[in-house]
Amino acid sequence: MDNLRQLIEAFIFASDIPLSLDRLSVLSEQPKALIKPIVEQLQLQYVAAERGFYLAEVAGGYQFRTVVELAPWLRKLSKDRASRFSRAALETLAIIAYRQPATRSEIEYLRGVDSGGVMKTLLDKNLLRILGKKDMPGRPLMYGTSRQFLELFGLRDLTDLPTLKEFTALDPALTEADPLDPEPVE
Amino acid sequence: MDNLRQLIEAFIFASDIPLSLDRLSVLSEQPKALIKPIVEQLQLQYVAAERGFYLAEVAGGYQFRTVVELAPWLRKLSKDRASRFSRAALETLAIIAYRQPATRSEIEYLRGVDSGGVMKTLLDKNLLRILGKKDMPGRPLMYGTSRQFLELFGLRDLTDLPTLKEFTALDPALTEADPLDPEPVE
Amino acid sequence: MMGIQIRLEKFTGPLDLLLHLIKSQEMDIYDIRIVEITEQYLTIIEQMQQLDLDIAGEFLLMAATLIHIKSRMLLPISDEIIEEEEDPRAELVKRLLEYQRYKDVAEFFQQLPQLERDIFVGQFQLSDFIEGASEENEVAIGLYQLAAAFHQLLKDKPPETFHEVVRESLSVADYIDRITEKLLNKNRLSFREISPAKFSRSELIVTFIATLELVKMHIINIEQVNDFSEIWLSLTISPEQLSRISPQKDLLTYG
Repeated sequence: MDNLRQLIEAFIFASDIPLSLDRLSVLSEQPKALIKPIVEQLQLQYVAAERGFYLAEVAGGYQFRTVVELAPWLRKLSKDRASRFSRAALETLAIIAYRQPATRSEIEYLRGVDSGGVMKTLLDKNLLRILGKKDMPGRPLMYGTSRQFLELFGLRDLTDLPTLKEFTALDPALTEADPLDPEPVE
Repeated sequence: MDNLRQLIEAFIFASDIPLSLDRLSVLSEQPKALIKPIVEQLQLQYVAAERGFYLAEVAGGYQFRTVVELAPWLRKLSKDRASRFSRAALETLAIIAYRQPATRSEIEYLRGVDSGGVMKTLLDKNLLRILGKKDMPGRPLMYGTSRQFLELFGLRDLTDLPTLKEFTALDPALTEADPLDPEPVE
Repeated sequence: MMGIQIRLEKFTGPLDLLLHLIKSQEMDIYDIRIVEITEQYLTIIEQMQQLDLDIAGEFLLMAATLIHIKSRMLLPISDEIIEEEEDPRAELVKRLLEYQRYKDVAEFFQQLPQLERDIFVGQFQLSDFIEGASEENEVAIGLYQLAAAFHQLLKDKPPETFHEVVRESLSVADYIDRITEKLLNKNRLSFREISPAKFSRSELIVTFIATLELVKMHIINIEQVNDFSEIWLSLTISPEQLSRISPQKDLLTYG
């Protein structure tokens, strides 16, 4: 049992992406029912021992991550401080995160500007993915967010995001994402 | 003191190279004399607690590494990742997806390197299938993508593949560089 | 002038600028003073004479929208159509509200702890420590990566006459002769050297096939240090052996 704990820990540590319970079960050749309590116990242990990193649940899996309080110190390690996102990029991510699947023209209608360049950057960074083609004239590509998007912001899944409602201080009537009637003004 | 322990631990964890005592001293803005016992204590702790990884002293620095005995298990991590491909496999799959039916020499012409090994791997993974022999001298085999390929990428059929036109539309700078607009072949 | 000093780069688009104006003038977003806001908007646009054209186009489009709304607001409202007649500002208000919402989400994202900015994962590389785990750099792939890979390949070498790869007029055997002849004089040649830029695509292909045949016949070695780097050809046999081997060429299936 203790050996399994050690193995699970090593798998999570050595993987470059978060590992799900399913994946851990396959890798360790043990039933999920056995693995789940071990993972939960590990999570508690790291927090309780105030280690420099903790076992985070992110993007449908588990991954060791440094504790957020140390951010100002750890930033000294990273060479390129330019890994910040432009407002245009964050706006585009915001729209796609909440409206996925979203087409480029929907995004551009909402933002009021051409977004091809920003979208390409986000696609290159694997934060977006193509979900297929929309069943409408012209069959435009549909975009959604990726696993890396969840990893970037430390989200377990998309339901971890606050609802749009929580952002609508201006108009309580606008609770849900409205369907977009007009096709973009071009 | 405990916070410094946490910080040292996080630095070592998040660094891509082993960190020396000197470096840790600079990063944490604390004297080496204070850091050394902490590092030594960490080393003991990880071993004593039989964790999945330990604090190794290597190349004049410190680095977390998985415990040696688990190597046979950990090797499994790098296998069977359906959605992860080498660059070579991705390129080969891309050419075949868009150019099918494609012969090996066509693929190698576009890639500029021998692709036999990669093609074999893709065939083994059932992502490719042989479509027949081409009516030309030598009667080379023609390759296409399989049903599993469609499933892997969530495509209903090959017309769901993004056309190059849609693709280049994301990046206006690229459009002129590419006079081709090959629609995917069915 | 109204003393508004605004740099357009600060704004991600016309909606962003408009929202800023509405807020700075303390207007009610549901009751925008359209004449005033249009005037201010146009003043700012005029100040930007040297804008990036693409961006300018979008800002100008919004200017046109504002002017249009303004003119509709000034028209006398006829009694018959008053029922269907919407407030000319309605569509704009809806877009502004909608945009405001995503602007807030963007700000929320900005505040969230971000990977590699605030939070870091371990940098352990399995393949560095465990034999047998080493693999080529793998890429996570999806449809975009697939299309991008194909696009990149085409960009590197656009293949027009792809399907008629080997023309009858070009004999692989001839090219094998040419390559070996060149290699007799120089021990090591790059693929680039045996396929000059003036070569047509078909010639390139035949040269390439000839090279592969030579490898198959164990006459030459090819090596390449990295993907996409130079391919080097070198003779593996002596010139004397070469003359004895040449009849093998007849076995080639190519013309």
